[in-house]
Amino acid sequence: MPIDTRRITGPETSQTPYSFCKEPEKKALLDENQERWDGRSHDQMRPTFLRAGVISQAKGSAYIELNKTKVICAVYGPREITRREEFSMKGQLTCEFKFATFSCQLRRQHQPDNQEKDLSIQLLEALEPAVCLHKFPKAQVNVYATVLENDGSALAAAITCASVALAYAGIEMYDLVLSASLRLAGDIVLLDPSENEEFKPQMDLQVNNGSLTVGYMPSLNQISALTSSGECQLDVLTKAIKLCIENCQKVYPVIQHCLMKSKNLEE
Amino acid sequence: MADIRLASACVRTADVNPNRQELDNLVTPGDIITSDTGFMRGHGTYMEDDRLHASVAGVVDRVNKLICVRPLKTRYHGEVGDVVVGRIIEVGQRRWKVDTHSKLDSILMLSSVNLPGGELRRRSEEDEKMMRHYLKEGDLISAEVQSLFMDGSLSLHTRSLKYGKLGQGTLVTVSPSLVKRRKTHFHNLPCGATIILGNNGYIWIAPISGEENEDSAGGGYEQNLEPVSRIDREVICRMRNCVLALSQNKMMLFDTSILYTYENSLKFSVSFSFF
Amino acid sequence: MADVLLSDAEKTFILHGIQDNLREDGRGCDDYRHMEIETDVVSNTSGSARLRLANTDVLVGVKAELGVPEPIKPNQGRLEFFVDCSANATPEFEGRGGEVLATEISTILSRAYDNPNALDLKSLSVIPGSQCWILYVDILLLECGGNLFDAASIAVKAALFSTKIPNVSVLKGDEGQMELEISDDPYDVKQLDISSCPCLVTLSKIGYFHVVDASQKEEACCLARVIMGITQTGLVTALKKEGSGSLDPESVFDMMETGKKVGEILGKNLTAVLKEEAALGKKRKLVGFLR
Amino acid sequence: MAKSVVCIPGQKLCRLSEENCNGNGTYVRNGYVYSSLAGYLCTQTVNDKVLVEVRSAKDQNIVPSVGAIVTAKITNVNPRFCKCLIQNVGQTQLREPFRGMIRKEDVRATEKDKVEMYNCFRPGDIIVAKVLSLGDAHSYILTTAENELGVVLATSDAGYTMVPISWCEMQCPHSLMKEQRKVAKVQQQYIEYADNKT
Repeated sequence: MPIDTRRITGPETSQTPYSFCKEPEKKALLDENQERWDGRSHDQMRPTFLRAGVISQAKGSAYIELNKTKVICAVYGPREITRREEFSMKGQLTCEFKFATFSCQLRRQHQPDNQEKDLSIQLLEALEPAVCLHKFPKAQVNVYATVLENDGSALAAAITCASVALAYAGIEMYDLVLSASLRLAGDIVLLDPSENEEFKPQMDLQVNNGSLTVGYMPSLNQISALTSSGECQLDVLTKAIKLCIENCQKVYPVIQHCLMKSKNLEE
Repeated sequence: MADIRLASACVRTADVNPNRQELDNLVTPGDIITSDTGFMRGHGTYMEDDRLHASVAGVVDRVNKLICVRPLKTRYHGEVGDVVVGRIIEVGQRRWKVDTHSKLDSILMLSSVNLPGGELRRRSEEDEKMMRHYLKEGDLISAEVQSLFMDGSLSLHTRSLKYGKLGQGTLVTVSPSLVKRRKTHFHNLPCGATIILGNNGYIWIAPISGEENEDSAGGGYEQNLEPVSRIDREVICRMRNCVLALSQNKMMLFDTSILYTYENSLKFSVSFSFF
Repeated sequence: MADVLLSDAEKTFILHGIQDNLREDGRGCDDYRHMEIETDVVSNTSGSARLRLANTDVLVGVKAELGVPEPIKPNQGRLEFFVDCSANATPEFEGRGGEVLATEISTILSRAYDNPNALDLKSLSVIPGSQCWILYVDILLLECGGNLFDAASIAVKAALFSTKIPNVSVLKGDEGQMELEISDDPYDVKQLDISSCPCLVTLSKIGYFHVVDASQKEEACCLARVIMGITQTGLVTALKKEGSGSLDPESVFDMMETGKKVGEILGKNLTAVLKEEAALGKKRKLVGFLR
Repeated sequence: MAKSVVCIPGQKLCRLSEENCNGNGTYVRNGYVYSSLAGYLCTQTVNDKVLVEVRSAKDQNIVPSVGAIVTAKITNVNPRFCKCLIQNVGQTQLREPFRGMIRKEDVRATEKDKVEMYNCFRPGDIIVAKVLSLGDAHSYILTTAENELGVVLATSDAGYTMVPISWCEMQCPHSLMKEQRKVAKVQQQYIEYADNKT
């Protein structure tokens, strides 16, 4: 979406009512039986719904739903690079990661904030290694990912969704990029964390408290995205990365199947 | 592995530099050099009210009646016949644009290079299409200044087998005023490395190539990408650091000064870095 | 970033050198270039530091200001990072030219510091819920000679070390409202404990090997790198893959191992040097920007 | 299209051997052929070798490549070169045009120095040209220096589609005015295409 600087964005000082709550409701990470609140086991993903080809005008598109985390993604191009750039025999990939203003508990601004800019770069760096950029010299492919509803693991969902959209658009790629994220909290490892399970820095002090997102190309066996926050020991983190990779491999056939099905539907 | 020091504990180069005698004839822009009208106005000076003023900060240089001010730090002023090292920055129509650290980009015409298959050959359209194949953006060349254009930009040529595309090695950039003008700027130093002291302050250090097979089919455009032996590499590293050390202390660069520095550096380990 | 152009042969030369564990300037793969550090270089700040890493030059100023804490963290102060890519470093940074790089550096820094152990933010609270210290950490890039991330993080840690925050006493006013009294005695200050502040270590994958502290030329040969925030005790506080390439899982683990090893040493050496400087006290000779 | 195997990017297709070679939509890594497209697997025999290809059912993501025949519309003519917008590459219509340029020396194969750009192309003409090089950051460089290449569709001052009368002239069927053009000796395949377009 183009940024309109003239747009009037409500009073600057408005605040969400949640910040006036007497005591912010603190929900423990797990319930009393050490189970996750939504009833999943620790290494269980949320049920995933994925479909390619949801936006007719775009060259390729995809929609992913992990319970309440919903991301839609569109791909345009290859088209001519309009900005003046230096001559390059390689194509260019651009990515925009956007949270819809209403997607999170707190309202977000139209203009991309630092987090969105950071996520855009991460999305780009996750996808770039997979796309055969040399196949479209002098041209660019644009990827737009919009989070409609955020209930945790939005980046991981966006990476998977965008790579499916790229494949569906017929952009040549070396491999799909699948992504998984997890939350570390002491000895507990939670796969595919939801919003209240995600790492937030103000939480209690303990070692190995953090979160991790990995983008993985299953056929090439390459990591294309890796990002963590929080404080962890090296070996714990190494194990966590391996777990994420395992999970990506587990989902691979499902994504494969989905893409094949949508390709067949096209006929 | 990770060497951190306090800034106050480091020896300043200014403290150890013994070369201070030149300070006497150091001028800043506007300084009056002389009010004697018998002198001729050279580079870096201007005439006002019958007095000769400096227009740049630098050292006054007098050759007979001609007074010039040699700037301390400057971009490269080309002169015909200079040996330069340059980097291709653009492939254009029948010409390459070359960065030679001068004020304007230099030009290398397609007609001023040796093409594969002999020196005297008409430049065909085929050659024009192959230009990026010969030299592309980022490639380094050694060349000679052929002529100066009206605007002061340089026209280069590589029409001799000693010039042309450079292979593996390392480039060091120093101030052009530190490179001493000599008869030859190509040296195969006895310690085991080739050095090209470009008049423009670009210094190329490379392993000594084994056999001279310049006139092979590639015409000097094919490059040897075989790994350089560790011994050669150490020599190159050390020489690079020596050149930088000389340049930091504002010492003139020529084959002897480099070789002396190199020999004196042998008592230290190579892994000492300035930049 | 201020990219340099290299020919294929130069790239090959650098690549093979790394295979031989002998880099262009004579370093091994796990070596940093020499660093010079000085703290308290700008008098108007609460704390400052300047770091030169070969020809990378970073100046960090920390200003402590009183502000309102974030609603979700009422009893904590906070850190705010801001990076300014000065056009002094390269004309490419003019205008908005350095914005992307600046955001990248500040994001990874805030992420590395974004955990409860990095800095005791609770000690920055003045009146829970209404007043706290906000530390504005401003990073100015004066010269870019490669490896800006690591350089910035080292300078930040040094600047935080030298930060002095005046002590504040809270008095009850006449009508029950709070009044703050800020000490103007330059010695009545509190300092921060930086022992668990992380340093960033960037590992650049070049060919089949990886190096720390890549020079500009080496950065031009590198397609993928891993940036890690490492504390002195070897804890990983941030991890990020960067660049347009992808990495083998095994090499990621190798890189993380090296990063941890180098990061621990880096942190320890830095602390030692900073303590040495603090011990000099008034005898310290100020170097400043003359060199 | 016959019911065939659907492939997705990164899928291993077969081992690369003496008997086969890989074509569009695939790449080779470690001696195996992988798919780089989401599409259908096609195999055909070319020169005693099995050509392995993956084709997408959708319109392909074509960008002009060196040697490709393109259809373009002239937008701007000056004495040294003319600018155009590339509308089609081969038979495929592009979603968005790419900028192209024909230099004076690439207009025709002979008597290059006598070329007058304005007597060869006018803005609005539809031409068939070949991509000479990828050019600079702005535009592709095209050539019409072949008999089959040049103007295929032009409108006269009176506003009618002109008919070619020689390799360098076209005539308006209404006003009978003759105008000079670098006319293409049109091949059947392009005529079909031009009819569809108008």
